[in-house]
Amino acid sequence: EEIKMGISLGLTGPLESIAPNIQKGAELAMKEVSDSGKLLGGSTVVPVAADNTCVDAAASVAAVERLVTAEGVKGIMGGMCSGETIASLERVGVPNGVVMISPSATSPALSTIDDKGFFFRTAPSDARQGEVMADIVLEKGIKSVAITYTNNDYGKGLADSFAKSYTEKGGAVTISAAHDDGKGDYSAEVAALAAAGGDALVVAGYADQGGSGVIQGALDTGAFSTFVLPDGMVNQALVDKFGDQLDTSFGQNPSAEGEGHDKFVELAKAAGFDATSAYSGEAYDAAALMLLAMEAAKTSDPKVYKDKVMEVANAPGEKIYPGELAKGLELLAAGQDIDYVGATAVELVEPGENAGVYREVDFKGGTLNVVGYR
Amino acid sequence: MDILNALVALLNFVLIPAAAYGAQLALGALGVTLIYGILRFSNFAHGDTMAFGTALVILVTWGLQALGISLGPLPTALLALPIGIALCSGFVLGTDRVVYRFYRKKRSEPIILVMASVGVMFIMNGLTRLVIGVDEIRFDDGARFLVTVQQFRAWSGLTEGLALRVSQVLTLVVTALACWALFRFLNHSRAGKAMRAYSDNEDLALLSGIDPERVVRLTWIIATALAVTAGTLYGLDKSFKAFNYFQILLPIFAASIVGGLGNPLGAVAGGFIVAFSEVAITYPWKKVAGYLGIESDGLLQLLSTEYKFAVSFVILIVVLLFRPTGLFRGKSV
Amino acid sequence: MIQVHDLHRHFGGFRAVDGASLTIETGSITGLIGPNGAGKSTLFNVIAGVLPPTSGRVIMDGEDITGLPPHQLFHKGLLRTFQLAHEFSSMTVRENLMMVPGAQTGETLWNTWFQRARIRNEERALRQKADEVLDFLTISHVADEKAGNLSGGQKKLLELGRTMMVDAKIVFLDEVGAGVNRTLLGTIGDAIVRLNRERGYTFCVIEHDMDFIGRLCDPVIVMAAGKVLAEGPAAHIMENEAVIEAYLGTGLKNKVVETTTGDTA
Amino acid sequence: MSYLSATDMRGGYGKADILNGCTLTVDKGQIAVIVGPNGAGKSTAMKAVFGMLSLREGAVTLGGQDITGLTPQERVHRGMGFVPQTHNIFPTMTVEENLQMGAFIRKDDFRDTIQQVYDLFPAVADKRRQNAGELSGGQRQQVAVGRALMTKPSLLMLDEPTAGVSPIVMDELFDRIIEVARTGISILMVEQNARQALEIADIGYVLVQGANRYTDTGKALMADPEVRRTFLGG
Amino acid sequence: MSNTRQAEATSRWRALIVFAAIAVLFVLEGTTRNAMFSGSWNTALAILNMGLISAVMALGVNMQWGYAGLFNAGVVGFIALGALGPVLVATAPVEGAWAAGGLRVIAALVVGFGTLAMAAQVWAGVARGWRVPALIATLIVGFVAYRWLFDPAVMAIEANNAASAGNIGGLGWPVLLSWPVGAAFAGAAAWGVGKVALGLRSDYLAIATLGIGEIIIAVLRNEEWLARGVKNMSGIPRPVPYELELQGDPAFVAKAASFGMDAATASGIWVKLLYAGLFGAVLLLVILLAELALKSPWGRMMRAIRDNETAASAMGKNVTGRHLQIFVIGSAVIGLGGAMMVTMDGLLSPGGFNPLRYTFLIWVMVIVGGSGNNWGAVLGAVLVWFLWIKAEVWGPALMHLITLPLPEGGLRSQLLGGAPHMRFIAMGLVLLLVLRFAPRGLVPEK
Ligand SMILES: Nc1ncnc2c1ncn2[C@@H]1O[C@H](COP(=O)(O)OP(=O)(O)OP(=O)(O)O)[C@@H](O)[C@H]1O
Ligand SMILES: Nc1ncnc2c1ncn2[C@@H]1O[C@H](COP(=O)(O)OP(=O)(O)OP(=O)(O)O)[C@@H](O)[C@H]1O
Ligand SMILES: [Mg+2]
Ligand SMILES: [Mg+2]
Repeated sequence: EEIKMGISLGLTGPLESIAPNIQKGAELAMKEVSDSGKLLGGSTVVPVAADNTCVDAAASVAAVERLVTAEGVKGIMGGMCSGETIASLERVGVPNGVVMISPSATSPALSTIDDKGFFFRTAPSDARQGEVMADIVLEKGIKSVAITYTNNDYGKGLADSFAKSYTEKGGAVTISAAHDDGKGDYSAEVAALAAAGGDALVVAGYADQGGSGVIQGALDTGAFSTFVLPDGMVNQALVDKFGDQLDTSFGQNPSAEGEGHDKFVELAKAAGFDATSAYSGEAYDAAALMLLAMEAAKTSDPKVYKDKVMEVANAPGEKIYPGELAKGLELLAAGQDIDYVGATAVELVEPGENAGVYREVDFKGGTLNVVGYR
Repeated sequence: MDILNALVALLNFVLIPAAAYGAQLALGALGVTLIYGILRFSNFAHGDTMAFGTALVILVTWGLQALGISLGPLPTALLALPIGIALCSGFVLGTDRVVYRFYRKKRSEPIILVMASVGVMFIMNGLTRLVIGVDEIRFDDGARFLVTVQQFRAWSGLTEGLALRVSQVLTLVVTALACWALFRFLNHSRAGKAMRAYSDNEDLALLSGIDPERVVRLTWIIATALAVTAGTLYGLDKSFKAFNYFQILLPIFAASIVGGLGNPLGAVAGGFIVAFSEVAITYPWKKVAGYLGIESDGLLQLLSTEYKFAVSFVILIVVLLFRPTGLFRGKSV
Repeated sequence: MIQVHDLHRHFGGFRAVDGASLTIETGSITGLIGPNGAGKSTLFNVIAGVLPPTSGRVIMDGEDITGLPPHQLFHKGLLRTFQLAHEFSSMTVRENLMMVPGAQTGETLWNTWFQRARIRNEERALRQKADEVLDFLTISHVADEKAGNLSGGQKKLLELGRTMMVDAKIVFLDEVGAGVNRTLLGTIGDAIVRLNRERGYTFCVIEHDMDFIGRLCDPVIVMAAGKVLAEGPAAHIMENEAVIEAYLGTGLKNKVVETTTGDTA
Repeated sequence: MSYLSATDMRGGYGKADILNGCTLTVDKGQIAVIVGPNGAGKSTAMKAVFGMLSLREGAVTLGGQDITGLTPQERVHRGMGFVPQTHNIFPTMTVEENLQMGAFIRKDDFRDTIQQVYDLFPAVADKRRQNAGELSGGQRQQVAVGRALMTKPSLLMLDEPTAGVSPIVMDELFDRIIEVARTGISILMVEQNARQALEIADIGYVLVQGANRYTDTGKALMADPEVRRTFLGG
Repeated sequence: MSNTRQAEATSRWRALIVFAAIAVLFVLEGTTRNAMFSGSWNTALAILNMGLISAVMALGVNMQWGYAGLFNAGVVGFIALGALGPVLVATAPVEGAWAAGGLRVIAALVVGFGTLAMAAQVWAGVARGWRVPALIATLIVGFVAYRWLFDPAVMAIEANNAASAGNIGGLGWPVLLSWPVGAAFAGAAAWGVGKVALGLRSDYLAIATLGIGEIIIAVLRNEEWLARGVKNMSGIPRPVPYELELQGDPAFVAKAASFGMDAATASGIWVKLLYAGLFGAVLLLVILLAELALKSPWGRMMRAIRDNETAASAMGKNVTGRHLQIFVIGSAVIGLGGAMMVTMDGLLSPGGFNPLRYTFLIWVMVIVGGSGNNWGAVLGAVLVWFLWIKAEVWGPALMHLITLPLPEGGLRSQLLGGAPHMRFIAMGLVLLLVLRFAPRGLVPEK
């Protein structure tokens, strides 16, 4: 059987620069499975990508509609942004009974949506990360911070949850200012953040979007020298860009303890793309989960395999890391349980989203160093 | 009381960045205003001309760097700029030949030309991404700062620092030169007058022996040169990202309109108005007030930065209410 | 009918109308002449509400109308033509005329949905009226042409035609004659006289054709440099030394004499 | 062979023909005047002579050379100057710049000529730094004629140059036109101030419905009572 | 050398031909499966539905531009205001939100608008010298009072169940009722905007309205109490049944089977057809009213005003008044489109309201269709929307075609990697082609 799998991402639009690596992450998993020849007794997997523009609900619905009704995909790795994801899920995914696993949509609204069991996400919940980040910041002895967030549901949600938890634990937030992605000039934001002051600047944004623009401005004007960086920011591109200017900065991103992440980085390197780019690992996991669930359910029918997704993702069972999808398939074929860990320490909690293990990093000496997990 | 610190803080965070940003907008707006003034339509492809031209400049810069050629403390991109302008002008003249000329000959309404420029915008948009991708690219080499914060602090002994980047100074200087040159050209040179004549009354220009196609070509070349320069400076100062260049189109339009369409001085004034209203109105005065001896718990911020774009538009609207065709009495069709 | 008190209109430092005071009597056909740039059109524009005055007042039938917008003046019965034709260029010539009358039923949005029959009847009447005017102006063959495609003179005629579509109290004509064939201008002159006699329109006419002024107007007001230079019956005015020097010139005087003798012959 | 000869022109703006076999000729140093009712096609004929309207039939020659296929711009370079009936100035340029534009194709020093124009139209001279769009109707007309004079053409075409100008300026203008013609320049003009114009005309054309109705010397036309009554206002 | 051309006598036929051509495109999309078309009625209908909504928006823009020459570049703002209608009318009430500060917010808004009205009064009524100080005093007092009422109320509302609500909530009324409400929101805002900005001409008005659009969007994105801001508002009720309900209904399944369709496909198609019916009905009603008005003296008056305002006003037409009228009506129609759109999306996502998509694309629709002509605007809208969506497929397909003769290797894979960006190139090419062959629009104004 040739199984078509959909990939719905904002290949054009405001997040177009992170989309390609997400796509590659997902395709990597699909290729791995396909090449192994072990899925449902030798089925091949063909990725079909669609451009959902990330911001235009109607265009996204049309794109996903095409994937489902015309291409006949058996599952969709996507969507990318929350609004567009909600629309395409409610209007296409659920009515047609197709599984969608999003690597990056983080809106709390997706937790409560009536998805009939068709929607999952490997993205971590903003609420949890906010707490983790607050702990880390306080442990460093930083008692007052300024926050800047990318003005969308991800940034806003993360900033809110961080601010709430941080102030509850005794920290002080001097200002919480939004920045828009895709605008080159952040003088106003930097000026406001600098004027409000604080010992560090929390940047809840994307590394190759406004987030790095704000950091650049803050460094140039000497406004801040310590930055607290959550998942959207922690990646190699940022390090390449700022090097030892980030010496005192730190952050965290969801990642498996031990091998998972490193393995994925290796795989990606071999495939020729940057695995530390935002949500690339999540995409790999999303695709892998769907394919593994198919094997577990012994069918590519999404209405059936949807019930297996949680099962393959969580304990009990043997831990499966990136690059070991073949092994996972074998085990499943043999009727054994697996616990998919993947690139981002996948642990799905109800209603189907990643609980998230975070690794704490710093940037001493101009490199990205892992200092611990929590 | 610490007036010096207050002043330096303002300079560092408000005046210098806003001036540089304003100058970048102004350069862009000069191009828009020129096209509007002479070819009589709002060119939506201007932002993408900036992007496309800058992409070409970056490619040439890479080439030069590979050959080991540099400009010392100045960015190599300056050396690549003329080549980029030439290449981009070639392309833009091509679009004129293939797209706009048809409507010009037909005497289509300006709005049709605007729509055609939207079509061109889409195409250039895609081409830029094909040529250079969607990623963020930094291509500034040479010295980054004239004065860094640390140097300034050490020198002055103040708590507040002051940074001045090469790209900022470069932008201001180039904008001043471009504006002056354009103004002289339009008002005092034969070709410049021919351009204005053409924009005023095409038929009569023809009757006076002016070659309309030459005027059009010249306009495109100058506008492209301005666009590519603006784009390159913007890219040097921030970083190059294809997507950002469409976003900057709106403030550029705003700048050219508030100054008065078709008027180079207006474009420059407009650029600074937009930039300063974005940066200054959302500025929290807490720190400055602190230096001046007024302690405050609140941020003393008039409006949060989320509304910076909105604020700059409110100011534009107020300006237009009192000066319906812009500060410098622009054209209106 | 119209009284203008010490009216000023300045452009920057330039005083286009510089303290003009004049009266247009009800029922008269008043001529307004003066050298190019004397401020005649500017005066018209101020009276008709197109330009706000710098200072001064305009009284119409005892009511202060200074600064009222043009559309309100229209409804008070004040009509005007433009020196440079202001046709509605993408509408047909007939439509240019039919749009003129005010208070048409079909101009209210609501009525366009629920009063179709009434509108149809009104339209029929309007159309007839427009065709009569076109006939009179000898341009009925271009009734369905876009007004923008008319010849220079035809546009002028259309300007005039619009004032004939409604009952006006006072009509300001700004050089209707420029570019109009003289034979036709004669007919137009007749029509003005007839409207004036039969329907009691008051006219104020700017014109550089002295035959036309001489034949129609009494009194004639001469403007120069934004002020009223002289006023009186046409024949008087044409003898006035100052007027001859500023406006008529000596060369013309002979010609006027010559052609008037030709006329009587 | 006349200096300008436009023979048997037919053509229009797309649909029906406006010109139905109209012929216009002017000799060197002659003044030719076209009169006729509104909409007769006078302006259209002028445009056709100037190449702004493609002819279906007919030919235009200048100085013996066929110029039927030339663009207006090329005709300017051949020495033709034209003042259109409307839209004949550059409104946002100053009066002085308007005149300079008239001399656009001239390579020599034209300051003298500008001075001559100012002498001719003193009212306009006062306004030389003002934008032409802010002038009164008559002043614009003077600028328009001035612009054409700047070209120093060998054939000057004027479409109602005196529309809206005061009598004193009109006289000056006609005087000047005679003067210009005496220097060997041919003049082709449309006039509604027909009696004054025909008085100075070497040749007069009465155009009706795009065709020549009467062609004669100016004086002869003036003397024809039929022409006077129907076309010249009695 | 004329710039006004005679209308083609064939324009009625033209409209029919264009209509037929677009219909053929949709049929192909529904039935044929190849590199160009998807062969799924579900996609075809999905495109059609949004096309119909776009058509309503385009009609609104056409009223403003085509009838009156008003350059409204703030379309996105009015769409967003219309979209607020369903959120505030039809969504379920949020428990505790009203108690937290509902009345206080309303009081604050009343004070806010009252201040503006008062300021206008002051400006008009107070003698020259005192004008500015009096105005400033009024504004300051009003602003302080407004913030005093507003801030605590908003804090309270946003704190109320912040993660999944935090907004004021709706009334829970039927969603169809919210469409006119959305239109009214947009119209009311347009009245205010028009009062202030309609004195501006052409491009100056454009930039002013562009700014106003941005301001409205900024408010919607940042005022969480209103509609959750960038956190998005989902769960807007539908006027048509849910697909899953239909799939669970044996009668429907049986009926679908009798057409030889599986239940999922059939339910999708049926729901979309119902939507299409609703949207089509609204569209036809708007067109009917618009056509009646346009073919009356009212339309003639509007054209006169568009042609030459000075002359129209000298002919007794109240130019300002008419501009305001058409600006309000046009904006209301745009708002109606916005309300319909969020009803179909089931979602209000202010982050997605960007001017390229919701202002300029609508403009492209109007101009490509033929401004001034209602049918033109509608056909333009449906066609451009179709292309906008299909460019997603055609662009990459074009790229594959282009790279076919290239040898395997770096350049080819680089080009193929950029294939998604061909979406824009394809869109641009098609737009330019349409404009080339119909330079005055598909169905030009007569
Ligand atoms: N907008 C303007 N700005 C500056 N000056 C102006 C403006 N409009 C008119 N003027 C000047 O005002 C003076 C009077 O102009 P106006 O049009 O009233 O003259 P007029 O008497 O009608 O002349 P004509 O007989 O030539 O029509 C002129 O000198 C003109 O240059
Ligand atoms: N651009 C055009 N398109 C279509 N028809 C036109 C155009 N210009 C002029 N016409 C028509 O051609 C005819 C002749 O116009 P033309 O301008 O040549 O007249 P004219 O003799 O110059 O009249 P006038 O003395 O009024 O200036 C008129 O009936 C006019 O309606
Ligand atoms: Mg005048
Ligand atoms: Mg003419």
